[in-house]
Amino acid sequence: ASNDTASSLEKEQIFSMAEKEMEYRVELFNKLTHTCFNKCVEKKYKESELNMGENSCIDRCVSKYWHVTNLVGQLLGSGRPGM
Amino acid sequence: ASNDTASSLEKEQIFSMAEKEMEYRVELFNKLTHTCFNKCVEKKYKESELNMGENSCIDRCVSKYWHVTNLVGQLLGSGRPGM
Amino acid sequence: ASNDTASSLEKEQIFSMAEKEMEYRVELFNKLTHTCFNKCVEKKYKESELNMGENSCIDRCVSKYWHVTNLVGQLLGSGRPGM
Amino acid sequence: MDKSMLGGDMPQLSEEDNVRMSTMIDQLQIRDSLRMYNSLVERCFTDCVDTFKHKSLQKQEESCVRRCAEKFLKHSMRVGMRFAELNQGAATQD
Amino acid sequence: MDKSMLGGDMPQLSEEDNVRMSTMIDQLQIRDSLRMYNSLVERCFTDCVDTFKHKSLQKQEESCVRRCAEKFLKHSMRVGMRFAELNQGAATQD
Amino acid sequence: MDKSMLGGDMPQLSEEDNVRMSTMIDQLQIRDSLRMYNSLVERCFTDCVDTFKHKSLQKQEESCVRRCAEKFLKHSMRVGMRFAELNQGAATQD
Repeated sequence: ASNDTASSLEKEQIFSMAEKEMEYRVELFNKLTHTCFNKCVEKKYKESELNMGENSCIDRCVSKYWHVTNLVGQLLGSGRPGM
Repeated sequence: ASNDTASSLEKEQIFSMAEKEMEYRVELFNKLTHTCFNKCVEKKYKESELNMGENSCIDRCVSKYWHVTNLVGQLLGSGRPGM
Repeated sequence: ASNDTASSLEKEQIFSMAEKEMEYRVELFNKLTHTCFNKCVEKKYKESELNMGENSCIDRCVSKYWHVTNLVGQLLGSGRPGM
Repeated sequence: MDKSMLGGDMPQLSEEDNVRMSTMIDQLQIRDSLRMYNSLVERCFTDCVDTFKHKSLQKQEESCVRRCAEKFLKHSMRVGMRFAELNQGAATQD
Repeated sequence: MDKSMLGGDMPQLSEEDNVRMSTMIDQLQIRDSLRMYNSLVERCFTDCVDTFKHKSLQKQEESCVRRCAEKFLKHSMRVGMRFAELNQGAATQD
Repeated sequence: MDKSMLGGDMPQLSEEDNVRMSTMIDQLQIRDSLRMYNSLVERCFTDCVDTFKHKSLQKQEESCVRRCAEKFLKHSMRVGMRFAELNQGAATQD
């Protein structure tokens, strides 16, 4: 029953913030994944394996995307490190 | 009052699953619609009618999209038939 | 405690409608912003300022987007003025 | 989006839960209609409006937008019919 | 997104409901800011980063990203102003 | 999406709240999986299917879709690993 006590509104806000934070991270991951796939992976799909060039491109792409996330975060004044 | 009894958490999960399932179907339908419009419909919009070529392209596009949904579903191991 | 009385379902629907309406406006604004950026802004980013040509393009783009929103709204029979 | 699209095998629900489920479906349909409206505007604007010498929509752009929207709606209805047929086919196969 | 954008004619609400409505608006703004952040990163990354010979961002890419983000934010503010004007115009017409 | 991605510093929660938080995370993961499924279908369809002379998927298109989906999943796993490393690095720096 503790769920419906006086502070339920505050608790809702906490859960709601946590939910938004998670949605944000999921969206970041999805955008990163799609963007780096577009940048690095050959689209004729002759192979189902990623080749060496694609793999190293992906690693660098993730790293650079992370840096851009931090950089834009600083500009927006959020100060959140890749988050 | 039966809504706030002991099993309310389980019930929430059932409703939440149904909601996600529906969201999934709506998103599938929307992506299918936009993708087949891009593949089949002439974008100069000289007519507001779909011509015969466009119509048969749309029918085949929907059918193929459905097959791809099933195929990818099998690969993901969901086994859900176009769902 | 008035929150959990008999009419709670109706109230939920009112809040839910207001929420959808707001989501709609936010989405409209975001699509408008991205579309007009694509139409009007030079993507080489040699400057961080918008130049005069870009600024007047943006103003006209927003105005035209608004008209298209109204026009499509009429066709859909919603009659909502840019809303 | 058509209500029948959302169908499927639902477990037995109480009267109260049925109301709630149907409210949820209505809410999803409202959200979907609003999103469709937004994406239709975006698509037809992007395809039909390309010059920004004027503040107001030119006749030619306006008729392009009209045809675009009508064509998309017809397309969407046709897709909905085909989609429903495939959904039913899948349901009967089960 | 500006709070005034969300305005409109709301029915008379109780104190408690007002708090709830305002909480909802705050929540939507937080979600929108986070989405804007994500889409700004995606856009500027896509437009500015094209070579993957290094793991770290090159000086040239970094300044491109900075200008891209600043330009987009200025653009977004301008659109917000114009949009608000049109919204108000529509409101007075009613 | 990996559960560890969502981690971070959570305040101390009651048993009941922990259940709720973990339910929420599960729900987000389900929603994310379904969205991923949809976007994978859309991507591989768009990249692999371009002729509409037949109603059924041609052999060549089918194998293209298979390779596309497999490649994307491998890509996604690799991105997940790199992303987790960067998240952990950021966490230790704090």
